[in-house]
Amino acid sequence: MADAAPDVDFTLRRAIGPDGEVVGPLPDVASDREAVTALYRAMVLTRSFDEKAIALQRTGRLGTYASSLGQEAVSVGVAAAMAAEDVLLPSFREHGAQLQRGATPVELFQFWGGDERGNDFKGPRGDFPVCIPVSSQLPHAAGVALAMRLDGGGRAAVAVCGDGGASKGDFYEAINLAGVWELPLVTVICNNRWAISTPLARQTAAGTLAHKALAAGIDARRVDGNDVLAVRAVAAECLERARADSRPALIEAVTYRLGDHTTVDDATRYRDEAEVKEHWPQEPIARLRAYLVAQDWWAKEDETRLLKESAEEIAAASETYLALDPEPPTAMFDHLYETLPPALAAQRAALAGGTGGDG
Amino acid sequence: MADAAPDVDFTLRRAIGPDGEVVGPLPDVASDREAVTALYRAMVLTRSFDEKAIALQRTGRLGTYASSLGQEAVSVGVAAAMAAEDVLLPSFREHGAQLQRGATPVELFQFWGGDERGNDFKGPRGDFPVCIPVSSQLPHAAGVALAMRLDGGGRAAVAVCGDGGASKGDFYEAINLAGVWELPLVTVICNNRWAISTPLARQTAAGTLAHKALAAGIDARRVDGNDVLAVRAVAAECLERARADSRPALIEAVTYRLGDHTTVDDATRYRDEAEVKEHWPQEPIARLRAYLVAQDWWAKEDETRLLKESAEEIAAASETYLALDPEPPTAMFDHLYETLPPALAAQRAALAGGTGGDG
Amino acid sequence: MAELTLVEAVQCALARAMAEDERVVLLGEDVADDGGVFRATDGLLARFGRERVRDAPLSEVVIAGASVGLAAAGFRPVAEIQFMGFMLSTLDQMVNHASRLRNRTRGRLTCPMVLRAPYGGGVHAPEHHSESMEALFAHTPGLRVAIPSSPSKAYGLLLAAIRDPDPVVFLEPKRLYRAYREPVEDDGAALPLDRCFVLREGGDVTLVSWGAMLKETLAAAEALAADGIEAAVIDVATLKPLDMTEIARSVAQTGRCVIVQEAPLTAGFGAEIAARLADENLFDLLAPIKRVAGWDTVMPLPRLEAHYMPDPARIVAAAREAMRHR
Amino acid sequence: MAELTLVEAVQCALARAMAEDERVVLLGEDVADDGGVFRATDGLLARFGRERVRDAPLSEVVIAGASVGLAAAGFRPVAEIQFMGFMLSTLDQMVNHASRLRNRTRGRLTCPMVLRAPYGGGVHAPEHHSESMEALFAHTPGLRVAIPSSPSKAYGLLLAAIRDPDPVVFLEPKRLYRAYREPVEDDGAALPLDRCFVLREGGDVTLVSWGAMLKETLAAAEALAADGIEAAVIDVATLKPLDMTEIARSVAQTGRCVIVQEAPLTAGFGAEIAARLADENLFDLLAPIKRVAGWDTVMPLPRLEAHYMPDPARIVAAAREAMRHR
Ligand SMILES: Cc1ncc(C[n+]2csc(CCOP(=O)(O)OP(=O)(O)O)c2C)c(N)n1
Ligand SMILES: Cc1ncc(C[n+]2csc(CCOP(=O)(O)OP(=O)(O)O)c2C)c(N)n1
Ligand SMILES: [Mg+2]
Ligand SMILES: [Mg+2]
Repeated sequence: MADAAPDVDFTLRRAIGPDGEVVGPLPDVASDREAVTALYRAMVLTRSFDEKAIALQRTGRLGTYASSLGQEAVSVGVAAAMAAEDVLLPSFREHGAQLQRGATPVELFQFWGGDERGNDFKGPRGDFPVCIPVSSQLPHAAGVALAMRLDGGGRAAVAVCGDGGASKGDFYEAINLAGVWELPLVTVICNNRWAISTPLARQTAAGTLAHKALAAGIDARRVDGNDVLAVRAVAAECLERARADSRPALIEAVTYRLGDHTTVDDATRYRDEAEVKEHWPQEPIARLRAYLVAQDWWAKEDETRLLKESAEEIAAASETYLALDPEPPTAMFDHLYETLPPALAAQRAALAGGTGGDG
Repeated sequence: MADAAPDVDFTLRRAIGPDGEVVGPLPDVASDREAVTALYRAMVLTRSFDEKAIALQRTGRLGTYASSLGQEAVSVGVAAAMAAEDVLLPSFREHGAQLQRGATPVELFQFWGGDERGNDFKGPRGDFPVCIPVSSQLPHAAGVALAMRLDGGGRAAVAVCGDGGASKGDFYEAINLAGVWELPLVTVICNNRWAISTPLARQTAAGTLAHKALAAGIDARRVDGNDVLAVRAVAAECLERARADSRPALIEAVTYRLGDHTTVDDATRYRDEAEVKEHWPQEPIARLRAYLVAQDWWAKEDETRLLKESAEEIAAASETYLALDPEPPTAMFDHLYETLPPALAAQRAALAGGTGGDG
Repeated sequence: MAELTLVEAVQCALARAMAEDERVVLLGEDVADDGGVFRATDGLLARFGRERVRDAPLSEVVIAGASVGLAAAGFRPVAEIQFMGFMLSTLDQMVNHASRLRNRTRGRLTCPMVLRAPYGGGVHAPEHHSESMEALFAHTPGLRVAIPSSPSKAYGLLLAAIRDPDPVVFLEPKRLYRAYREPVEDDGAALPLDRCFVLREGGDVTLVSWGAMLKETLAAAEALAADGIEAAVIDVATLKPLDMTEIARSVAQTGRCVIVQEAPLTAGFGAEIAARLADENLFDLLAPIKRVAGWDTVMPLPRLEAHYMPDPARIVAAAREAMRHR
Repeated sequence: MAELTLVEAVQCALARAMAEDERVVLLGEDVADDGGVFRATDGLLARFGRERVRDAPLSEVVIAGASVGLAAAGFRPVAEIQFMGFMLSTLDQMVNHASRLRNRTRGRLTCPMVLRAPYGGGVHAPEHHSESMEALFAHTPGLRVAIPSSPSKAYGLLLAAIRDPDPVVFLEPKRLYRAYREPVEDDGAALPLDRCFVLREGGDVTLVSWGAMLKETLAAAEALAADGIEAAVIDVATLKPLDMTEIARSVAQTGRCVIVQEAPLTAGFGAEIAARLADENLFDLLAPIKRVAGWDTVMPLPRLEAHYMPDPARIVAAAREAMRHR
């Protein structure tokens, strides 16, 4: 990079431990009751969403779904550090970030229910929708970051991929471009240790996933991905540099996938239950609750009320989702191009008319 | 990797300087007159080949050609460290390595003259031919290395790409695979500082290209690519580990492209002549000659004789090449599948008959 | 004789091939411990070990590319790509290398590899999981492209693909993976890789299809038969190289052809069959050649998927349309 | 009015588009200081600066993918891929993303990008530099595919492509880059992106082609005219979406059609045109539809290249064959 050597730090940043105890430097936000409870609420809402989504899928009312159980702190912490005018380019597991950025639970249900209208979310209009081909959103993120740079800077793009995603050429080409073009791009690897059935040890021999930043000459950080305070702080730090100095960064957030890969996966085929059990005490929600309680910011009633509110909000969203009218089949033609090419008019008409025949 | 952390060393290994002076630890081979003069001969032959190839292209008797002027030590040094049963997967600029491995100048002329038979070289039957899509041979190299591993080990695959090639996803995916599958693969980046008109500084922000090894967790070395003794030594070291311990490595050999990118390129459009001039004193042939002379191993007559012999060998090869009969056009059908599918028989017949018509 | 589903037939053929030739090596994402996301490789890790059943990092380029190298170096890799949408990344390796290695080296290096992937829709899968892009591979000289339409075809064609000395793209209709069982003899008998199969004879109209669409096409033929229209049904099976013999023979008899493909209409593989008929069999034709295909739209998410997929009703309508001409 | 070669017309259109819309940004390998390996972007760095004329690292995936992001974020990227063989790596981004972003988000995000590349043979280039793989893109819903056949078409179609609100794959026949000059008015006038062009009227046989093959086709038409056979010549120009109006009109008149493509025969784009005619215009046809195409072989290295390329003699022979039927 023009200005300076990359600033890499491979120590795992932590703020609070599994019991809410302070284990590292506390970011400013940690003393802001409002802010911390907001993070907590966001994680709880995410988990409620996840639970409902799985329930809907099990009863045939949602498609294949990728739960974020145990990883909520990555999604929520990163999104909390973002500004409204930043742009998020998520993988398929960052429901928490999408919700916090302003996509509604109804819209997300709609998408996972197999309706493209769910991606036309009213919230962050510049945010990208869920990306299914692993890491293929990272090149887009580099492009979005370039647009921000050309528009005069002050904003950043945030892309999230998984530990598996860090094996793809796209990942590497995107961060390399960000490095050499000095793009305001923060790439977050949500390292949940598994890519479907492939554990990290069979994914790469790299020292840590953050080391991959060295291939692109960009800043690198590692953070405990179950510690939302630390995630938020690290993301904020990187985002600030990206916005101010067009400095790209790679963040490895180390967490753990407590659930199956998706609703069509059965993790017991390849993963020891004992390993999962071992990771439960690390999970981010109980951890932050312990911190809240230790600060005397959170009483039993608060918890009861929040769980009820979250469940209700999600239940209501689910009802709304289930009551939505279907799109007309012709919608598949109507958003293909800005205006339907005359050559496709006959096909559209055939579909509309339900006449079989050609095409 | 199962056994140990990667062994990375980003210092530029050197043995002899521009005037043949000793500037670093001399490898054993440096005291072996036979071996050193063999390296010298190989580099001189490569340059003769290059000169003739360019002359043939200029007079319309060869296709677009990529000269290796100034980079001979990388090709020759790496090939010299290889065993016959190792496998080379070159880019399009490793003529020196191909020649030394046993492909004949006639075969190489034939390939560059646009005749596929040139790739059916009689020499190293397992070696891959020139690869045009940049770095796309690196995944093949990983596959070849896997085959060696499955066959019981003791051999290694060697892939060579350029500095530009180290930006491609293929590069990264291949070395990552080699790292995690512990494949006997030595990847050499022939860093000649330019990818057509793109200088290294616009290619990547990585500290050095050898740093890219960290993304894959494999061993890394940097070497002065104009110092054939150092290149040979570093390659030998990495190859030994690859053969013995199935340990992959990345070598960055730093050299300089003294010529145009290819015969259709005009480097003066984008590159300062002064920069080129500055690099001439570093070039590998004069350097090794100075070393030979300093050892009293090389007299003026030796030089005269060698230049004459090289030129004659290449001239004879050129004559042989020019006298070759063309392949019949139907050859394009005859090597497509092991046996021509019946469905293609009519097309082949039409081509053979010179009848136009369908297909 | 065991009754197998299509995916079990795939697994059975893989096991057989691995047992009879130790150079057969499997690689792909989640093919080992998980047995593949569709269980096509289930049990093979236990039987053949981790050296021969290899979980790859998440990189389709290197899965395809390493297979090229492995094949050139004397092995018989069978690589799995999880869904067809992720095969696009492999095109560089398949088109620029796998298909060309033999030709490029005039036979010195060859590429006996198989690239397997499930393809097609109808199972309410997420985006990129339901595509039918066989035409991209079928346009590529030097490749073979095979698509089974039943468990026994899957068994026989896959064995043929693995034993073939050249690269084969093997596309499995995931909609049929568990749709039904049929008796499949694990006798190691391969099916020919350069022939269409006549599934049903009929003198009125020729229905041509491949893969999952054969099920719809056979259903359409039943419906037509109920109306006294005798439809021949031809399973293309190997799209590349395409052998027109059976199709031409049938169309010479019927004078009518309906081609059924799941892929979007334009420039799909059905066009090739129609074009061949319009050249070589024009004067046999009594009726316009109809294609029943996916629309020229992006494969929709599950909610609209059913409106995208060609179904028996559309095939019947096209056949009836053809029957109007005598 | 300047007399321009095709590559100069490309350059002229790029300059015009950049001058009139500052959101137009160029990116690609060697597009800046070198002005592109074919000089299509020559002089643009000097005029528009390094922020808008960007040398990319050697990574086709990220060139295409960053263009998707740039386009979605409000810019109009025009990306160059150096040769068609290297476009294969871009298919994942073009098919899985560029073509779908609008549909996927129901119009919220769009992708007004252009992916330019030279295509085709006839210039004795190395392997992977001479391919014609337009069919791969033309099969993809949501894309437009345009191929100019002359300097003025290049100017007008490229302007249209850059201004189009959707992704366009723009393939330039490199064989014609410097083949000749013609007057091109730099008036900013775009050509329609959904219409074929009739280059020559004729009542006996309809010759349909695109790109570099038009030159061969026009030469064939001349040769046929000398023999009293009047050939209509149609330039498809925009392959996707394909407008059949002009082709159908002409074939209705002539009853004979010869389709000329440089790509390998099987599953090439010519098949689509033949298939459409065999459906919609069957009863107009007096003669089998002939396709003159590249063989179903790997594009050979230069020594055999001339034997691969369709030429006027083959086109004339096919037209004469069609004329045998009355
Ligand atoms: C390019 C590509 N290949 C394969 C898949 C199928 N697939 C979906 S998720 C997944 C694993 C992803 O692992 P990781 O990147 O760690 O993300 P995680 O699922 O753990 O969130 C795979 C292989 C895909 N979606 N895209
Ligand atoms: C995938 C791909 N993209 C583009 C090209 C065109 N091209 C040929 S050589 C080259 C530059 C290669 O640079 P580098 O890797 O440094 O190797 P060098 O030419 O310096 O030996 C380019 C862009 C190509 N051959 N392959
Ligand atoms: Mg993961
Ligand atoms: Mg270079």
